[in-house]
Formats: sequence, C-alpha cells, structure tokens
Amino acid sequence: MPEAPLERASSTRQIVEIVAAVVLLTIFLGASAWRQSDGLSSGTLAGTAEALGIIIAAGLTLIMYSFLYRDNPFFKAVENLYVGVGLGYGAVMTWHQALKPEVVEPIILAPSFGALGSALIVRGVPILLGFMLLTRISRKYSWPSRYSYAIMIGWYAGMGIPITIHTFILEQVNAAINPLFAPGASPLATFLSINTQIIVLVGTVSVLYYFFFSLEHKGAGKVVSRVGIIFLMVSFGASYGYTVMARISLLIGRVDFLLYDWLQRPRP
Amino acid sequence: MPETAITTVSDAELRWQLMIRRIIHLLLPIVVMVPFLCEIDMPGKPSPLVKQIYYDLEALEPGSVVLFSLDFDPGSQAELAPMTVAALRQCFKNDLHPIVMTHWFSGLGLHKRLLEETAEEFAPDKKSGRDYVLLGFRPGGQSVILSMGDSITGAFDKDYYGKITEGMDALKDVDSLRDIDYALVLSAGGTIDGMWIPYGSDRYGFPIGAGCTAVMAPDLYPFEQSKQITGIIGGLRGAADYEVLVGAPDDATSAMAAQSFAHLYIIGLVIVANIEEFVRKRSKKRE
Amino acid sequence: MWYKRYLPLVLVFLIGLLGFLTQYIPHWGSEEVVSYMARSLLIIVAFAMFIGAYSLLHMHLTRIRRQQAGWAYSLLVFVGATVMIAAGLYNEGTGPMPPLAPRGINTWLYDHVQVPCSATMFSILAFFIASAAYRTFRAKNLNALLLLIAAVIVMFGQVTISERFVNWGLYVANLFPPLHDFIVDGLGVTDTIFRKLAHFVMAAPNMAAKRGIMLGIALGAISQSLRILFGIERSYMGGGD
Amino acid sequence: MVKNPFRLWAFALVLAYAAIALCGEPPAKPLLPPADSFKAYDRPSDDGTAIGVEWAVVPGNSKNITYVLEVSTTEDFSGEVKEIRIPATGGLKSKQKKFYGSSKKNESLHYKDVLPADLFPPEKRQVEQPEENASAREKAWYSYERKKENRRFKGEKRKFNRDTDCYFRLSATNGTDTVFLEDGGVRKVVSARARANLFTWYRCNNLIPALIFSCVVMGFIRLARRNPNIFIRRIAGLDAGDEALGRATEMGRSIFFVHGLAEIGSLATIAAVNILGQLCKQVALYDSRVKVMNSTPMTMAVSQEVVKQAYTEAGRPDAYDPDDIALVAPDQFTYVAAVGGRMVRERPAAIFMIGSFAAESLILAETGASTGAIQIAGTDAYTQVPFFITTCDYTLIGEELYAASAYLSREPRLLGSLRGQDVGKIVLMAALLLGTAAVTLGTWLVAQNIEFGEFLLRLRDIVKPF
Repeated sequence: MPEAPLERASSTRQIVEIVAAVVLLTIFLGASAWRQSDGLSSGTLAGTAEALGIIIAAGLTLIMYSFLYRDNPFFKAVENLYVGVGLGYGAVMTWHQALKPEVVEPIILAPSFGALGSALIVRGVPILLGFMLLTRISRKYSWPSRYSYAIMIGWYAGMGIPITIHTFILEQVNAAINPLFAPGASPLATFLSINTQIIVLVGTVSVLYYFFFSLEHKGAGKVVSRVGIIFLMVSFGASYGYTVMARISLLIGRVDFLLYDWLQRPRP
Repeated sequence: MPETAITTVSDAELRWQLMIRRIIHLLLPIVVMVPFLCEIDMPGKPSPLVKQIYYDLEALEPGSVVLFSLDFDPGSQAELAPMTVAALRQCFKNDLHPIVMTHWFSGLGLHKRLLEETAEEFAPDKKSGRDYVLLGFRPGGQSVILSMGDSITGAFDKDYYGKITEGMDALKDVDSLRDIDYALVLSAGGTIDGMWIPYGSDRYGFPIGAGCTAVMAPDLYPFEQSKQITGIIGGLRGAADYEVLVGAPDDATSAMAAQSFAHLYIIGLVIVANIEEFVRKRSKKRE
Repeated sequence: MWYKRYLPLVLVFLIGLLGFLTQYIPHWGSEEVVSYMARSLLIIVAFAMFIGAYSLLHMHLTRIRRQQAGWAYSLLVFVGATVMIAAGLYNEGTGPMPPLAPRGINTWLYDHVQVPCSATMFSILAFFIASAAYRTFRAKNLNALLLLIAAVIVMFGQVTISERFVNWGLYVANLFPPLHDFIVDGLGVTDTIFRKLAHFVMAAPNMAAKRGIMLGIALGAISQSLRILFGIERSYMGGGD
Repeated sequence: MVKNPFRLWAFALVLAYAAIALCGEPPAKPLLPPADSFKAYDRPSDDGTAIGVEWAVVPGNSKNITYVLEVSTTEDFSGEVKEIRIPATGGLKSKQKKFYGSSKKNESLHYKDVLPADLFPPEKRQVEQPEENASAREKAWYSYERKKENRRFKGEKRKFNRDTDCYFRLSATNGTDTVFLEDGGVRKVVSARARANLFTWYRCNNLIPALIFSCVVMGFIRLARRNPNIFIRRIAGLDAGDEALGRATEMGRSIFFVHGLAEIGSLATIAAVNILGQLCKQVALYDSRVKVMNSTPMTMAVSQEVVKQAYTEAGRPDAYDPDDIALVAPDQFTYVAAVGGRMVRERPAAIFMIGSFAAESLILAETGASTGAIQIAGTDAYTQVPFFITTCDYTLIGEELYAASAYLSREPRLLGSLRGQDVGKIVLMAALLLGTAAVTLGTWLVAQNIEFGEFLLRLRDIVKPF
C-alpha cells in the first residue's frame, strides 16, 4: 500500500516556495545593506569584515530556522558547513593547545640536554602510546591501538571504582541520613523538616526500588514502585520545566543578536 | 511506567495538528520579541542558591585565586555567557584573580572574548598574567584535573596566548588545586558531576560553585544538599539573579521579560490543550 | 596472537588494579603515580582527538565515495574543515609554531560561522518544546498529571513575572485590608512564593528521585568498570582479531 | 531605645568579664596533664608529612592558659627550637575524625599535627626570571629550571621528613607563670618520625564495600554463565513493543528503529542492538519490515549482522534486505533532519527510539508523534526521558533499558551485573532506612540524656566519606 505523505509535493507548492524564498532573500539583503551600511562603507578592512561577518551570521541563523518549515537544501548546506568549520577549529585548537605545548615544544625547544633528556623520559612513553593510538584508523593493523586504549580505559576503570563509591554513594548516603526531627525546634519547624526529610527518604528509597529487577512488583512492592513512579514523574516534570527555560533562553539569545547586532536597534 | 492507551489518529486530524504546530511555531518568536520591542523590564529577586555562590566569592580576601572552568560552547552562550561576565566582574571588582580554563575547545574563542572584554571594562588595572590568567584548553577531562592537582603550571605549561605560566604573578601563591580558594564551574554538560566533583573537589578539597544550563540544574540538587557544591546558578534566571547581586544588570536581566512572556505562552498552550482534552473526553462520553 | 588479544587485557587489569590501589595508599609515591599517569593520559588523549576528527571525516568521505543521497553536502564539510585548517597553518603569515593570531581568518570564521550556527542549533528546540507542550502535555492519567503540574510550577516559579503576579494579586487584595493582612501575615505569602514552591519541588521530590537514580547509575558504573577490568567487556578494544 | 536586646546582653557580659578580669583574683595557675599522656607518633594513613602529638585535657585549665609545644630535631634541644602555641580550650583530638575515628576517648585529648618539613624548611634556590622580550629558548630554560627546582625542593622535604626524628617538650603558661611537664625531675621529651604509610584506614568504608560488591557482581556473572535463567521481572514496555508490531503488520507499514548518536561501545547502544535482534525475530514471522537508522558505520555494521542473524534464525533469510539498515548521517542535526524527513515521507506504523540520545530526542519524538506512529522509546540519558515520556506511547527509563536488554538477550554478563546491582540496591535501601532510624532515635535519646543515643549517632560515621 503506498503511504500517503502528509504534505503533498505539488508543482504549485514548489513555485510558491521558490517565490517566497526569493522574496525573503531580497528582504534579508535589503535589511542587511540598510542597517549595516556604516560598517560596510567604513573603509577599513576590520570594519568591513565585522559588518560582513554579522550579515553572514544573521543569514546563517535565519537559514537554520528555515528547518522549522521543512528540511531543505539550505539548512543541510549550512549544517554541513558548520560541522566542517567546527572540525577545523578543533584541529587547530588541538595543535595549539595540546600537541604543540605537550609534544612538540618540550622536545624541539628543549633548552638543554638535561631538559631534553627529562622530557624524553617523562613524555617518551605516552607519545609512543599516542602514535600507537593512531593505528586505530587502519582496520587491519589496529592492534597496537589496543595498548593505548587498555591504559586509558583500564586506569579510569580501576581508579573510578573508589571514586564513584566516594562521590556518588558514600557522600550521597551520608547526606541522605538525617534525623527526622530537630530537638528543641519549634513545632512548625519540626513539622516542615519532618515532611521534607520523609519526602526525601521515601522518594530515594522508592525510586531505588523501582529500578529493582530481581522481584516481581507485587503486593507491597507494587505500592512502593508506584510511589517511585510518582517521584520519577515529578522529577521529570521539573526537568521538563527547567528545560523549557533553557531552550527559550537560547531563542532569546538569538533574537537579541538579530535585533541588536544585525538590525542595530539601540540597546535600552 | 504504566501503559497509556495507544490510539489511532486519522490523517485529517494529523493535517490539522500540523497546521496548529505551524501556528504555535510562528507565534513563539513574536511573543519573545514583544518585550524587546516594547522595552519591558522585569527584574526579580535572587534565589538563595545563587546568593550562596555570590557570598562565597564576596567572603574571599583580595588576591585570592578563583578558578573558572568554562565548560561550554557557543551553543549555550545565551545562558552561560551572562553568568561568566557577572562572576568575572565580581572578581575584578573585589580584586580576586580569576584563572580561566575549559574542557570544551569549541568554546575557547568565546571564553577569550568574554574574559578580555570584561577585563577591558576595568582597564588599565587588569592585566593578563598579573590579575587574571587564561589557561585555555587541554584535552583529557579528568586527567587535566588530576594533573592540576599535582601542579597547575605542570598541566598548563603555557597559557592560551603561548606565554609560560611558571612564575606568573597571578599564579604566585598557587601550586596545585589544593591552593585554589574557590572554583566556579560553568558547565553545559557533564563536567560538574562527572569531573570536577569526583576528581576535583572531593579529592583536593576546594569549594565548588556550579553554574549550569537549566537543562542540567535539576540533576545537581543532590550535590547541593550533600554540600559537595556550595550553590547552583541555574540557567538564564540564575544569571539574571547573579547580575542583580553583582549590581550590574545586563543581558540576562533584560531578557527576563521575554523569558516570562514565553513561559506564560507555553503555560497558556498547556492550559488550552487540557481544556481541549477535557471537552473532547466529555463529548466522547456523550456519544 | 597473544600480543594482539591477551596482552592488552592483562594490561587493562594491571593498570586498573594500580589505579584502584592508588586510592587506598596514602604514600606520596602513590600520589606521584597518579600525577604521572594523569600527565601521560593528557598526551595520549591529545592524539585521540585526531581519531575523532578522522572518523567524522571518514564518514563523510564514504558518503561522497558511495554517492549516497545528499553526498554533495558532505563536500561542504571538507570545504569548511580545509579552510579552517589552512587558515590555522597560515596563522596570518606566522606559520603554525607561534601562538594563534588574536585576529585573523580563523577567529573570523569562528565568530561568524561557528558561533551563530552553534547558538541557533539548540534554540530550534524552543519551537519544538512549545509544540510538544501543546500536543502532549495533557492530563490523561495520574502520571501525566503529576508531570504536568511539576513542569508548570517550575516554569512559572522560575520567571520574574510570577513575582509581579503575586504583587498585583496583593494589590487587589489590599482593596479589602483584612483579606490582605490574612494573606500576608496569616499565610505568610510573599512575592517570591511561587519561586519558593518551585524550589521546594526541585529540592525535595526532584532531589530524592535524582538521588535514587544517581545511586543506581553509580552501581551500574562500578559493575561496568569491573567488567572492563576482568576482561568481560571488551567492546572498547575495537573489532578485528 | 535598644532595638536588639541581645546586644545589650552581650554588652553586659563584656562589662562583667572586664570587671572580673580587673578586680578579681590573679589569673589561675596553669595545670599540666599527667606525664604519660604526652605522646608523639607518626600520623597514620598519611603521605608522611605529619607527626601527631597528643596529651590529656586538664579540666582545671581555663581559657587564658596556653600550651607551648617545643619542637626540635635534636634530643637535647640544642639546635633550632620551634614553638607551637595551643589554647587550652582548642585542638581536641576528636576533631580529627578522619585520622583517628570517632572514639569517645579522643574528646579528652589535646592534639596537634606537626609538619616537620614545614617547620624546618630546606633552602629554596631562586631562579632568575628572564626579561619580557627574551627569546623563546631562554623562557623555556627558565620554566625548566623552575620546575626542576620545585621538584628538588619537594624531594628535600620528603627526605627531611623521612630521615629526621623530631623531639617535643610541653609546657603550659598563663602569660606570667610557666610550668614545664616533667617526668622524674627532668623535662619529659618525646620523639617521633613522620612516615609515609601504606594504607588509608579512613577509606575502609570505601574499600570494604568495593571488594564485597566486586565479589557479588563477579559471582553472579559466573552463576549466570552456568545458568542463564536468572529471574528478571518482565519489563512492561516489551509488551507494548509486541502491540506495535501487530499494528504495523495490520497496516502494512514499516517499522523504524532509531539508534541515536552513540557509538557502539556505549551500554545503551548494546542494549538497543539486543532489543533490535529480538524485534527482528518477530518481524520476520509477521512479514513486515524494519528500517534501522544509524549514525555511525560501526553501529550500522553491527545492526546488519544482528538483523541478518535474526531473520536467519526465524527461517526467513530471504526477507533480509541490507538496504533497510542505513547510515543516515553522522552529525546530530543532519541526522535529525534526515530521520525526521523519512518519518514524514514514509509514515511508519511504529517508531522505536532506543539508545543514547541528546537534545535531538525532542525533535525526533515530536516529528514522529506528528505522523501518528506508535512510538516506543528507551534511553539511559535521563535528561531526555521527560520528552520521551510526554511524546511516546511507552518509555523504557534508564536502567529499565538495560534490564530489558538482559531479559531478552540472556547474556550472562548483563544478567549477572544486573543481579549484582540489585543486591547493591538492597544494601543501599537498608542503609538509608536503618541509618535514618538510628539517627532519629539517637537524637531523641540524646535529648532525653540517655547515653546510648550518642552511640547511635556515632554509627553515622560508618558512611562518612573522607
């Protein structure tokens, strides 16, 4: 059975879309030329580059939003360009921030033989392991990379066990164990603290029980796991609410850019 | 999670929904833009979790060293850049020495700009190397922290600008992470609970304040209760609170009105949706 | 072959054991081992970044070679990366060895291509979250209702307009002073009441659930580490013999 | 007029105190602890930097009395002597829970950490700083020499700690009178040497659980190897999967399986592949098609393998089409765009989104929901779970995903770890409940002045991390 697409791609629709794209492009260029004319005609390279940069940034921003209408060639092109630029930036930063200071300079720029010797002693083995890591690129001869991975992953697996117990288990259990009432406190404060304490205790235990798989959740267990779900749902709701805030903030950031940087609205 | 009834939806209804979706999408930027165009301002009162960090920093002696780990990229710049600027301003105002590093190379250019621009506000007093240091980026995550726990100048031989860190004035009294007076980790993912708490503060014992995107904030509350972090600056609202505390309202504070409108818009959508659901259920029952 | 298959596993176990033991040995020697390992891993990880970049480029190369649908877009990845790396090598005429020039093609591309794209990318989600809220946030059952209420409390409590609303409400209540007094003094309502409510949701039920989840994840992480140490989990070793 | 009555009180107190100090008796004579309570020893569980010195608390000593601890590196105190002053009300050993536990005895002992290498530091050489415009090599030389010097300094300190005995004498003073601690007529001298220790006793509460948990997990994995029929409760979400399959067959439409962006090594992707295999076995029977959306070649290769095997096992190797398992796009948003586009065009009957997801989850789930497909999600990325719960018909939350995968695949390593983790969870639940009970009871008993309460409160220190 042929599946009916939700939006039919008719030729009229295509024409409308193309016309709309052209109109939008004209408006965009017009607005850019008008609002950024100071920068463009500043005569200095820096000023022109800055104005041009803002126009390009605004264009890219708007093209990205075109995804909301539909996945389109412009969006794909921008997305891929962005990935490429990010990749390039990553490579440049790896060179300047990691490989050059950690690997190349201590050896090439070593001020004395003593320094060279100690650099080789301290860095020799890891540099070798680093090059062995690169063999992962080859399918056939990738076995030397296993040594590098063995060291990286083995070290953190071993060291991670005590650290995980410390940070995520002992610290958390220690913080969760609290008296349910404070002696000498006012009745109201006691009531509030009991409530919060009990909520926290019940919540933690029931959520732990919800993720307990060795028993069928029946009888009393069913009640506890129901309570666990209630806590999970409240927590997911809270996360949802907070995430709304995050995403809206990002949108506000872009609106801010478009209004104040691209369209040069005076800031209040 | 117990079952929800799986229902079949007709094509006509799907098309109707698609149209509603377009309308919702179209209205959102308009709602966000209104407060900007009408220049509505809506500052608020700071929350206690944000205040804790502010007072922690206020309590430091002049000349103390504050480590900034800016673990975000431009993708979360709208939320975390205002926090960064506000906290840096507080440091410069109180004569604290910020040391800035990152675990996310893709944000490095942004961090550099934020630091330099904020330092420029206090020009000519603040100089790189003397009053602040931009250590830059090293790959390695936990390894970087462990290495800094041994020696900061050992982990970062050179700063972002290629200057040798050994003997810098700002790092004079700081040998390793144990000598850090406070660490402010502004993170867009994973580095607070994954790296700085287990490998940093729990090991070397320095206080951490967490600034994070709103997405992460709910996950950090257990650490706040266990005192593994001293406070949380959550999202743009947290940033706005911090700006108010520092006394320099800026981007985040002016965005609060737009944020409020957008939230009201979404809450409104939820209410409309539930009324619709209710009406639909009633009409079904009647049938 | 033993050196391809078994020796790495033995190495994982030995190195892991060493890492495990350093956490229980207070001797300064153990601290030295930790810092030496950390320094070494810093260097190894620097190489690992190339593997990441390579595998991404390789994927796009495969797309181009096989002429998969939309392969032409993958060319743009190469264009972007090449321009960026070339600009980095050129470094405003100074070459790759001196520090990166503060202003140049690299910074320009970063500021005006990467920053806006990256910042816009996730803001697209704001639209989807709005439409998802409309379509799916419906109180169909108790769970959905709880999720909805918690979300709305947090959403409303987080924004400053909630303080305005309370103030307006109090202003209206002030028309009838006893009511106002009852609300303010009797119930203890202040303008941050919604904020406090949101904070309560975050700090009590949410915190409890997150802690429960976290304890579970921690146990899972430890057993994962154990499986790695004892060579039961080897997916990180990659394929081949 | 006085707004704060408390301030008035404080002022009166200060006045009274001053009056006593001025007109009262001369300051009390300092008292000394018994000579045999004055001890010095290597601080346990440390890296060899400190010596602990302790002596008994003398109840009669008031606030204005100070103990003076003299430290020397020679027995006759002929060389350089350092003085450490400790107020008679401060410095209790019970404050040092990290090293000395929470024994009640420690409350009646004074304690001081002495760091010999900091008291008698070795000489530090200065390295000359180069000019601002010096060459790169000169600066590198400076950096190298500085670092070398730092290392040498550190080494010297360690050597000093290791090789030097420290000697201690104690006296007490009230400012005018000083009394010296004597033993048989001569001043009592105790000595100790700082040693680097080999075991961190205060991490026992970390090591013991680590070892026990390791044994439990490894034990259950072994057990599961012998008998893979370990009981795991059925995860309700798997039934929803069957229902979705049925619907897809009914409607004659395909099923989408969306992997997310994680690499094959991640636990979530492994679980996803296990579930995919099981799904395909049933799909082969029902005669509908599964289309798998991958983001990396590795997951694609593994998925192909799994699907092929599932079809073969179901006796329908002919139904397998490798083109159904596609490498969609490698980057987050191109992946989302491409998968979303296919969802809208092909309108699958059911969409499974199982694996590790990041921000793309919302767009995928929202687009999928808009096509009217049944959606089943499973992820261990808890930040994304809210979106799946609201937009999907069924969601496997976090560990449920692992459990489902273990349930379906019956792999010993998954089953065994799951069971081991369950044991860990029981222990944690018990610790939380019993701990709260003990602490609550203890607080109440202490409020009633019953001594047993303090013991209960001290039990809390068992889980205290250092």
